[in-house]
Parts: sequence; structure tokens; C-alpha cells
Amino acid sequence: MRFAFSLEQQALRDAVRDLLGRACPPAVVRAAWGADDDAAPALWPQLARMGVVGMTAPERWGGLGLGELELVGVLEEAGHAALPAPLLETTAVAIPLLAALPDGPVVDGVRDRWLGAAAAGRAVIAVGLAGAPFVADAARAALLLLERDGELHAVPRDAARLTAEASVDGARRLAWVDWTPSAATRVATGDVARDAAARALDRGAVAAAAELCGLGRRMIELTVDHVQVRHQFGRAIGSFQAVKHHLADAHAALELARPCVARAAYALAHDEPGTAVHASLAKAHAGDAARRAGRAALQCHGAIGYSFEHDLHLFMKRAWALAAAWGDAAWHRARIATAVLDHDAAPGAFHA
Amino acid sequence: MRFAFSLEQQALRDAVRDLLGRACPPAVVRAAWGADDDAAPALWPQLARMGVVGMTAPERWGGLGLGELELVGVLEEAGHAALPAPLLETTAVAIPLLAALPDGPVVDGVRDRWLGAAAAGRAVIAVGLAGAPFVADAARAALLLLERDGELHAVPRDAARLTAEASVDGARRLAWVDWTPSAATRVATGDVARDAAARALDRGAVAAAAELCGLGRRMIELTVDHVQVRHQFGRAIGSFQAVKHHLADAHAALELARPCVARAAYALAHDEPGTAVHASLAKAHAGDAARRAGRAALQCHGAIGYSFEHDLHLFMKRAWALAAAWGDAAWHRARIATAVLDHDAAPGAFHA
Amino acid sequence: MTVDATSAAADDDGMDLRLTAREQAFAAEARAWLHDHVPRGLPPSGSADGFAAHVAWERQLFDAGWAVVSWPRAFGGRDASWVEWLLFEDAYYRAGGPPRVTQNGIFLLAPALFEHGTDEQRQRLLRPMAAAETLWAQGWSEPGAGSDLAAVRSTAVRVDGGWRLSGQKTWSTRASFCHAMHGLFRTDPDAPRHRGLTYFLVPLDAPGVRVSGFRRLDGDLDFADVFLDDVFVADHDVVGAPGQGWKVAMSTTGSERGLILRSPGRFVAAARRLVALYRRERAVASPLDRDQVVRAWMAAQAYQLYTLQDVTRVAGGAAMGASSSINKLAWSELDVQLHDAALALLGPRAELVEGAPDAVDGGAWIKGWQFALAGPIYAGTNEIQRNVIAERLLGLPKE
Amino acid sequence: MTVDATSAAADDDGMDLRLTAREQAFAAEARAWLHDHVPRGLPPSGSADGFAAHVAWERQLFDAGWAVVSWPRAFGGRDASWVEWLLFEDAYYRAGGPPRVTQNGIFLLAPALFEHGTDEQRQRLLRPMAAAETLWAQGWSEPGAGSDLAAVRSTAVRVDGGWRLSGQKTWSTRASFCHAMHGLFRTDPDAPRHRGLTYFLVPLDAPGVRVSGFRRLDGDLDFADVFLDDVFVADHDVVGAPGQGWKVAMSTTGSERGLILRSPGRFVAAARRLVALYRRERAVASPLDRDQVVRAWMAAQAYQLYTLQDVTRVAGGAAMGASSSINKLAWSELDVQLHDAALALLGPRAELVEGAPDAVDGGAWIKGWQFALAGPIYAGTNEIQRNVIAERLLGLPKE
Repeated sequence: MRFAFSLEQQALRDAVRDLLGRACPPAVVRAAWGADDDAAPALWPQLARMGVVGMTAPERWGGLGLGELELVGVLEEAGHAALPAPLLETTAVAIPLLAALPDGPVVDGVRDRWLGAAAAGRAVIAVGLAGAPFVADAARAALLLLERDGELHAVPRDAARLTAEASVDGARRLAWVDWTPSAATRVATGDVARDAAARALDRGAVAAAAELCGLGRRMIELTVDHVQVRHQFGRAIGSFQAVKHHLADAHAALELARPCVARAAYALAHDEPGTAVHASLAKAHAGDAARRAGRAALQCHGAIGYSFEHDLHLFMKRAWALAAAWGDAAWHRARIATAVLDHDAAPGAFHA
Repeated sequence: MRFAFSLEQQALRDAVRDLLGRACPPAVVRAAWGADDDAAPALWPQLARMGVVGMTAPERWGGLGLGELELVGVLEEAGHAALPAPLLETTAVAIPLLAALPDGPVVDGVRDRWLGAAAAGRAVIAVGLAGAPFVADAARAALLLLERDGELHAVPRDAARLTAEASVDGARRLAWVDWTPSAATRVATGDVARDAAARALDRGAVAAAAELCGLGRRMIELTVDHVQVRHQFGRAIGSFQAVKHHLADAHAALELARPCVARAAYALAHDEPGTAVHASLAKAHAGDAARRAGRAALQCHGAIGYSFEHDLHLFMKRAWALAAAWGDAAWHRARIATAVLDHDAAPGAFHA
Repeated sequence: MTVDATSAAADDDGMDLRLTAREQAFAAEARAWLHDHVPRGLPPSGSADGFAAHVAWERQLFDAGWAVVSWPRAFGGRDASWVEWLLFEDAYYRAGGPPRVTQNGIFLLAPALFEHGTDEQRQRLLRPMAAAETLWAQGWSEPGAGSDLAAVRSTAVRVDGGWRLSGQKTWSTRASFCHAMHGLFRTDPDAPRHRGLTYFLVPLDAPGVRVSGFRRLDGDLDFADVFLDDVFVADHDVVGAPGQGWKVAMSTTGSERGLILRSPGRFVAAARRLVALYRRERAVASPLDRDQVVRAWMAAQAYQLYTLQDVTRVAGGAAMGASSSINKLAWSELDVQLHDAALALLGPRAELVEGAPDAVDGGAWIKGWQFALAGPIYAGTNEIQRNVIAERLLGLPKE
Repeated sequence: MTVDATSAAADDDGMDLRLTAREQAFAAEARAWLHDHVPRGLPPSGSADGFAAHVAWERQLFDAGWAVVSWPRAFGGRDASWVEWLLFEDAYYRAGGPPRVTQNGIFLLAPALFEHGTDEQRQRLLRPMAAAETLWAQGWSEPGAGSDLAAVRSTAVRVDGGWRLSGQKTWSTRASFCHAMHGLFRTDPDAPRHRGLTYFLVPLDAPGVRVSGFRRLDGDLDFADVFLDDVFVADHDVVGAPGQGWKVAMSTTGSERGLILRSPGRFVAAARRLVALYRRERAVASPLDRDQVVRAWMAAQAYQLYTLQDVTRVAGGAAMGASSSINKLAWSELDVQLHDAALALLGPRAELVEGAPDAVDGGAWIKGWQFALAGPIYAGTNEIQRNVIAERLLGLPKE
């Protein structure tokens, strides 16, 4: 039993952290708020060159063939930077989904056309599962993977009509997608489609959970920096117990969420039977912890953080959005309740 | 509009506070833990002489003919003292219930035999509504008012078989009651029984809410005394923000619950259409606030309060029991939800 | 501040939650007028055009006598009782009335003028304030003086006929669009923290004043920094005596109709909208959503009842006192709770803002949530309120 | 403390949540033995008879080699790895094993002896401790030194061949039934708070010792005051050097297998019982009860995963460090949450205690709730843990 990331996984994560630390300061996130809906995502070429965008793609499509244990560390760093790019949709969800579909004429065609391009960072793929009302990053995607009526379809963006929906996170681009399924777009039906969509949901939830952990961590870092410098009543406000305890509770909640994310990544990577419960555990805990970190951060910043000019909101609003996306905490708790309470199917901590 | 108790109501309350302050110290409560199940309630004769036991009885039965606005202040003091006596059951619920039933041969007989005796403190009356699994103080009651199958019955204690059920609050005496309804015990049926039982539940809930406010207040008082005296790290622990904020939050919650209790008492006294919602609001808020006060009190006392020899637990355990009795907070919230969300029947703050 | 301190029922010693005929008539008149006149879809007040639209509404309110109902008639009020004031507020928010852009004048400055101002100041300032002819910003906070208001460092130096003010104020709401500012300046640099402060009224078009707007959390341009460089303020624009600024300011923050005793109308109206949202969305609402909604509704009721109790107490002559800290804690947490419940109910649609075609209620809930998050911070952070409750109501020792 | 610091998989750099064949065999053996031997319905340990029954169980555990699985075989252990220790704990609580009356010896004193004791002390003390022949109480807290452990005032004065101890210890769990006590005494009255303390082992039958039991919250006679009046303790019963008591004690409280890294087994077992309770009571459970149950179950999983991560870290040679404060916060809040959920589910039946005919699960939930309420208080209050997290993990300044 060893419940830690490998040195290689940590090294990859460190490399992404270094890149984003240099190349994705808050100014880059802020710039994404003002960009056009179909503008290319910030840093996409650099991330692609590094192999990050295509990391989950099989080697034959130019990818690294890596799995969720590599991915969640990278995504936590993306969250930490509030990276305004669709790593979650394209790298964490779409590429593994497409790569895992059974061969067939339509699937082969879609893969030939899009998978290498996506892995190389030349084509963004967006994802719209049945439970989600909107598709993130649809306008800048070349391809949309969409679920409807128990089927999966790969729809070129040009074949869909998009209506932009403004999010509280200005770097997040949502659209309502109007499209027509056809035999040419149908990539999976029946059990195959159901399983692929379920796994895509789990991947999305775990990826969002990883980003939420990074977002929460960043908000706490910003706040720790602030409360050491800010003085009121003749003292650094970070020396007041009230401030300490807000931050300690928020930090503890995040530190308890992080191993849940790691466990869910392991479950995905090993295709364990209890994967859905592990994914829901991760998403619910990480979403709640990140929201809590946001509240604590804002309260401890005081009015200084309550300004659009301050960086805090860039992270806080992303956290709000991601906590509600890919199933909010209540949805995931309900899913766990069904498994654990109704079906007595509680997975264990160790590999099943 | 005047939302305050009258001077007379305050004077009555002050008189009860004085009596209980002298006559019901924690040692009296503690003594009740060791008493026999059918022992007479502590202080019952004094409270009866003062008119408190019979305060809700009509004057023709030797009572004071007072209503809920007089009662809730008295009950808050009873809670504050953790009075080990069935003021809630007999004075707040049973006497008004019996007094309000329509005349009839059985009812008249029951009233003739029991109402004056109860008002004079010579007979305890216990109450078992359909939703409650156990009857408090059944063993020391002379008469039991029991609801079953939409009917109300007045059952002499001797005609029922009691099984004692031990409560975490040793001063609280619960029993499972086995009894046989008969024409001789039947005091109400149909709509009359339903309305009387519903009103009895509201009265019990509001009375419990009032006691819970008093219990919460007492626990905060005990804690405030303690944290001013107890020193750790060279300071009175009451000077630490963490302690202050625990107590401030608990105090605020109680202070917000108290006007809800007053409002519910007014609604009962004026038989307003929205009484049930007001009663539920009071009980849910007071129960939650008292539980919260108990947590804060115990935590701020530290190990010193975590002892059977310390008085705190006498109040805390009563609060746990009363918060769960007469409908717990979740039950009352569900009842409000039905009225407000399903039937759009939200009562206003002012007299309807 | 002249107030008809007793409603008709208040002389009676018993509890009486009926409205008098006068109160009922007042409420009915307010409701009818507001129903007919409350504007729909005003733009946010954080732009010149938007602000102008809000000012127009304020003037309409004033002309009809609803701008400052509790003030004496001489200043444009209606001599309304406490209860009538509550009834007006309830009707205002029930009708969907917008936030009051005059509030930093009528709720923060006016109480100070009523209590500490001169007759001349009251005559000169109150009516234009109520009529939204003079729009007032607050100049209380500074970059180094937020929660710790006594740390004010902006200075005022005595000169012939007045004072010369220098320094920086911040988080001054809507100052970019206001005509004047009220705030504290240090007139005696040697006095201890709370001493040596003086309460000034500063024209924002005076030479040496520079106002620089910035955006609040939701992006609206609603805040401003106000830089003062040797700005002359005449003696007649000092409120209270020089050196007594702290006392004057505290009478303002302690004002029962100011920020401390928030009228419950706004929150009760929000609770009503939340219930309406639930009823519309019930097909997709989970039992937990339902419970969160009912909890929030219940908290709003408790807050309303708490204020009715306070109003009765204060109308009877009692001081508001430190219970205002419970009030502040309650309304600010309630406002967060109300919006939390709505966002939970909306799930993945919660993030949609104004302008998104599928935003429920035009994005009002996520907007209101962001607005609500300011509540636990401003007007004394909730941490400070908890200290006050612990120290002044419970008697715990200071740190 | 000698530990097989690596489980078989730990040398591999990758994450591996499979159990090795050795671990699986160990777990299977533990489960089988515990299944056959765990006593049912032991009386509470707060009476002489009850305590004796618990001691008998501890001796049975020892004889079978399960009392101290992580200790070296020489002292009665099995040289179990970290993971095996977790597996044993999981199996123990899963089987319904009772609280360990030896724990103040094996979890608090033993780590100090392993790290700071002499060979003679280890040879003399460890095996009888593990075998429940010598029962150990802790003598750390005093009436004036609870959270503030450095405020210890009991003294020890140097005499020929040993020391003379005087003072009062309190909240000494089960001291009424124990043979000896370990605790801190002040040997240098002039040294600052944390200095001048020495760690002593005190026979409770020594002349001058008086033990006076008192009851904890639930009424069980589980605590005691220990009064010491000029009690002689020989030099060989000093652990570590005189004056180094604080350091020795901190190595104990920081012990990964002590009170700080609580094995998740107890809480995971409680979560499992809670789920079983829900399944039995589901006909009367509301959707909110259901949500509270699943939240508590989820918190138990998170805590378990957090400890697996810590165990991996520590097995790899890292120090436990201040993350033990997160651990303490987590298990103590989790334990309250688990029991809260059960009490909510039981509604008006929650108050029934052992002996009540209708008590669900024999009143175990209200009993466990009371026990859980001690968690946020002892072993360093959660307020202190939050300070440690803020100061040592986040780097915030001391007060």
C-alpha cells in the first residue's frame, strides 16, 4: 500500500506549476474575461508543446498515454492558476472518451480527424453530457461531444447553433447548443454510450474536483499573504484567532478533500467497480471545501478583496462555477446515498 | 403595534424566577435524578400555591385564567432552572386542552374530577399525543390524556400499564403506556379531537421552545461565569476570540429564537390562523439554538464541564431531550414547508 | 431626529400585534403608490446614466413624500412612527423598489445632523439630501482604516474660517457620482486614536478633490477612492465640535434607522421571492433544496420578529445599544443564507448572470449573492460584531 | 519505537492501493481471531468489576499477540507495518471490540519509552503494560493546567535516590483502577513554563497517593483526581533527563500511533453502524436524515483516506508534524457528526439510554454522542489545533 503520487507524477505537476507560475499570472486570467468567445485559449500552444494537452491521448495519436494519476496533479495546478483553458473538457474528458470508444466507421473517422489535432492543441473539443444544461467552451471548440437520448454524438462546431450564456466567471464561456443528431454524428449507442457517458461524467467530476482543490489552495495562499501584511488595531490581522480559525478550518477541509481526489483518480485509472462513489466523494468534498475557502478568503480580506480589481474574485468565481458544474455537492451526495444506503455498495479505501 | 410583554406578565415571570432562584438550585435538579419514578415533582406545592400550576385553568376551576403570553415567560424560567416538574405537560398542555373541550357527560365528569385538582397541584396530568412514542411523567400523573386513532381519551393512570424508559436526562421520566380506549375514557372524536390534539401539539411545542430558551440562556450564563474565572496561557479564557465567538453566536441564536416564541404565544393566545407555523418557527429555532448553546457551553468549559459532578450537564441533557420532543427541528421545518411552500400560507409578522 | 416614538398601540402595556387604523391606512397608501410607481428594470447605479435613472426615481419618491417617511414634515418627511417606517420599508421592497442611492445621506449622515448638527445645517442640508438634489457619499474608510475605523490618518489643519483636508478615503460607495462626502479626519495628531477626530462635510467638486472609481465584486463601478489634497472646508461644514468626530460618527453608526437596524423589509421580500422561485422550480428541487429554502424563510421571519421587538423597545425610550450587533450579524448572515438557498436550487444555472438568455430571474440571484457577501464585511465586520456581543452583552473581558 | 516502516508496496514509487499477500494474510488472521474472540456486552469500564472484565479481555488480546501489533516481538508485538496496524485497528472496531483500557499506556507512555526511555525501563515496563499486568493512567492535566499543559504546578523535589512529588492531577482516565501513572512535574520552579518539567512514572499504591474517582458526562465513573503528598519516586522511574519532561511529553503527544493519528478504524466502523441503522430505520427516515447519514459516511471516508496518505508519508520517513492537528480536528468533528446523524434519525427515541426497553442499539448512540463530545476538548482542544494549523501550517503570526 502506498498512497502517494510517484516522483514522475510529481515532476510533471511541478513542471506545469512552473509554467503556469510564469505564464499564467492573474493578468492572463483577467485578459480572458475580455476576450472574444471564440478566441483561442490562453497558453494552449505552450501546454500542447509540453505534452499536457495531449497527455491522455494514446501514443498513436501523438499523446503521452498517461492516466488520471498524472492528470489530477496537473489539473490542481490549472485550478491554482485559474487557467482559462479547456484542459478539463478536452484533455480530461473528451480525449479519453473518444480514445476509448469501440472502433467503427464513424468513430474511426472522428478519431482520425480530431484526436491527433486535439492532442496537438490544434483543436479544442467541448463536451455536453445530458445532465448539463450548457456546454463550456463550445464557441472555441472545433468539435462537440454531445449526449442525448442515450446516445453519444460527435458534432463539428460548425454544424451546431450556439447561444452564448454569460457566466459569473467571465473567463468561462458557456453556450446553449442547438443541434441535430444524425447517423454521421452518432459515435455510440446503448450500453456503450451509457457507460462512456457515465465514465465521462466521473472524469469530469474528478477533474473539476482537482481544479477546485487548486483554486481553494490559491485563495488561502492569497489570504495568508494578505493577513500577514494587513494591520488593524495595531496588529497583523492574521494574529487574530477569528482569522486564524476561519483559515484553519478552510485549509483542513481542503486537505481532507485532496486525498479523496487522489483516491478517485486511482479508481478511474484502475477502472475499479466503486469508481462512481469515489468520484462523487471527491467532487462533493472538493466543491464544498473550495466554496468554504472562498468564503473564508473573502471575509478575511475584508473590503480589500471585495473589488473587481483585486485578484481574489478570479479564483472565487471559478470555484463557484466548478462547484456547481459536473454535479454539485448535493447531487453527488445523493448518488453516493443511492449506492451506499440503497444498494449497500460502499467501496473500500483499498483497491477492490 | 407593541411587541413586548406587559408589566404584569413580566412581574409574574420575575416572581417565578425569584422562587426558582431560591428553591430550585442545581442540587434540587440533581436530586430529581435519583428520585422514584412516581415521586411528587419538586416544588409542585409551592408553584401551585403561587398559582403557577393552575395559571391556565379557568377561574371556576380555581385557576387564574391566564394565557400563553403569561405562560411562556414562566416556562422560560422553568427551563432556566431545569425545573424537574411537569409544568409543560400539566399547565401548558393538559389543563388548556381539558378546559377547551366541548361539554358532554364524559368531559364534564373528567373536568369535575381532575381539573380543579390539577390546578391546585394535587394531580399531575400527563399527555401522550399520537406522534410521541413515550409519555413524560406518566408514572407520577393521576390522569393521562392520550390520543389514538383520531380520538382523545382521558385515562386514569391506574387504568394504564406503564413501562419506564430511561432518558439521558435523569430528571425526565418517560414511559411507554399500554392502555385500552373505552367509551368511559373517550373525551373527543372527529374534528373536535383533531383540532384539540393539533392545538395541544402547538402548545407543547411553544412551551418546550420557551423552556429551551431558558435552558440555553442558563448554559450561556454558566459559561460566561466560567470563562471569566478560568485562566490558561496567563489569560482569562473568555478573552480569547475563539471563546467569545462561540458564545456570541450561541447568544445571538437564542436572542433570535426568543421573539419567535413570543410571537407564537401571541398567536396561540389569539387563536390566529397561522398559529401552527408560528409554533413550528419557535420550536425549531429554540431547539436549534439551545443545542448550539449546549455545544458552545461544553466546548468553552473544556474538561471541567465534561463531568457529571458539574452542573452543566443537567441543563444540557434537558435541552437535548426537549429539542427532540414535541417535534424536532426537522419535523417543524417540514411542517412549515408544507404550509409556506405547498399551500402558500405564510403568516405575517402582524396580527392576521 | 424627531420621531413619533409611539405607535397608537404602544401606550398599552400588553402585547398587541394589530396595526392601528392609521398604520393600516399608511401601509395601504404606500403600497398603492409604490405599486403604481416603482420602476422596473433600472440599470445598475454604477454608471453615470444608471445613476441618473436612480436619482430620478429618488426625486419621484421625494415629490410624493416617500423619500424619508420618518423625518419631520419640515424636511420632506411624514413624521412616520417606527412601525410606519417598517411598513413603508416592507412595502418598498415588496414592490421591488431598487436599492436607495440616497442611503449614505439619509441613513448615515442625517442621523448625525439630527443629533449633532446645527439648525443652520439641518435647514441647509436635509431637504436637498432627501430630494436627491445633493447626493452624499461616505468617506469613513481609508486604506489603513477599515475595521479599525479609529486608525483614520487623513488630516484636517485649521486655517482661517475653516480647515484644509488631506488624505485618502476608499470604498466610498457611488462617490464618483455624488456631490459631497461626509467623513472623519484627524484634527489633533497628538490625541489618542479615538480622540482628535472631527466630522467633516466635503464638497466633492472642491479644488484638490480627486475621485477615482473602482469596481466592486460583481464588476459594477460602485466604489471610489477619494483623494484629498489640501481641500478647504468651511467651519459651517463641521458636524459637532472639532475633536468630537468619533462621538458624532458613533451616533450615526448606532442609528436605529441607519445601517444597524436594517429594516427587515428587504430580507422578507427576498424570502418571498425565494419561495416564489422554489414554487416555480419545484419540479427540479430536491428535498434538501426545499429544506434550505424553508430554513432561509424561517431565518427571515426570526429577523423580522427580532426587529419588531427592538422597535418596540426603542419606541419605548430604550437605547438600541449593543443588541445592534446581533441585528447586524443576523441580517448579514440571513442575506447570505437566502441567496445560498437560491443558488443551490438553481444548480448549474446559478452561475448565469444578467444578459444570459437562460438566466433565471435575470441573474438576480447570483448578483444578489455577491451583494450579500459584502454584508458580513461592511458596517463593522461580523468578527467585530461578535466581539461586541461577547464583551458588551455577555460581559467577557477585552483581549 | 521499532517499526517496519515500509509495507511491501512502499518501495515502489507509484500509487498502489492493493494489499500485499502478507497484509491480506495479516488482516484475515486478525479478522478471524477477533470475530471469534471479541467479547459482547462488556460492562462499562467505570466500575471495579467492569474494569476487571476489560482487563481480562486485554490479557486475552495479549496472549494471542494482538495487544500491540506494531511493537517488536520482544515486547509482545508482531513487528507489524503501519498498514498492518491500520488493518488491525479496522478489524478490531469492525468486530465491535471495546475501547482499549490499556491505551494510556500503550499509546501515550510507550512511545515516550521507545524514544526516551532506557533499555532497563523498556525491559521492565513494556511487556507488563502490553499484557495488562500494569495498568497505566495519565497524569498530565491539573486543575489549572488543561489546554495550557505548560502551566503544570505539581512539583518534584530532589532527594537521595529519587524525588518527592506533591500536587494534584485531574481528568486522569480510569486512574481509580490503575496501578501507575505517568505525568509531568515541575522540578525547577525558577525555569520558564516549558522548562524545568520532568517526566515521572508514579506507582499509584505508593504512600502519599490518594486517588478519588469522579464521573464523566455520561455518568460513568471514568475520571479521577490523583492527589500526591510527598510521594517518593525512584530515579529509575524518570523518563528522559530531568528538566526534559516537556520534550518527552511532546514526543508522546506527537506520536503517530498515539492520540494524534487516530486510526480510522473506529470511525469507519461507526459509519458502517450508522449506515446499518439507516437501513433498518429507513421507513421513518426523512430525506434530511438520509443526507446527514451520507455526509457522515463521506466524512469518515475522507478521514480514512487522509490517514492513509499520512501513513504513507510517515512510512517514507517524514515526520508527522503539524498535520496531526488537521487529523485531530477531523476525527473529533467526524465522531460528533456521526452521532449527530444517528440522533437526528432516532428523533424522540434518541434520548433513551441503556436499560430503556425501547432504546435502539441499546442506547449506544446517545452514549457514543456523549463520548464524542469529549473529542473536541481533550488531547488539545480544537481551538488550539486551529491555532497550530494557522501558525505552523499556514505560517500566520502568533498572537
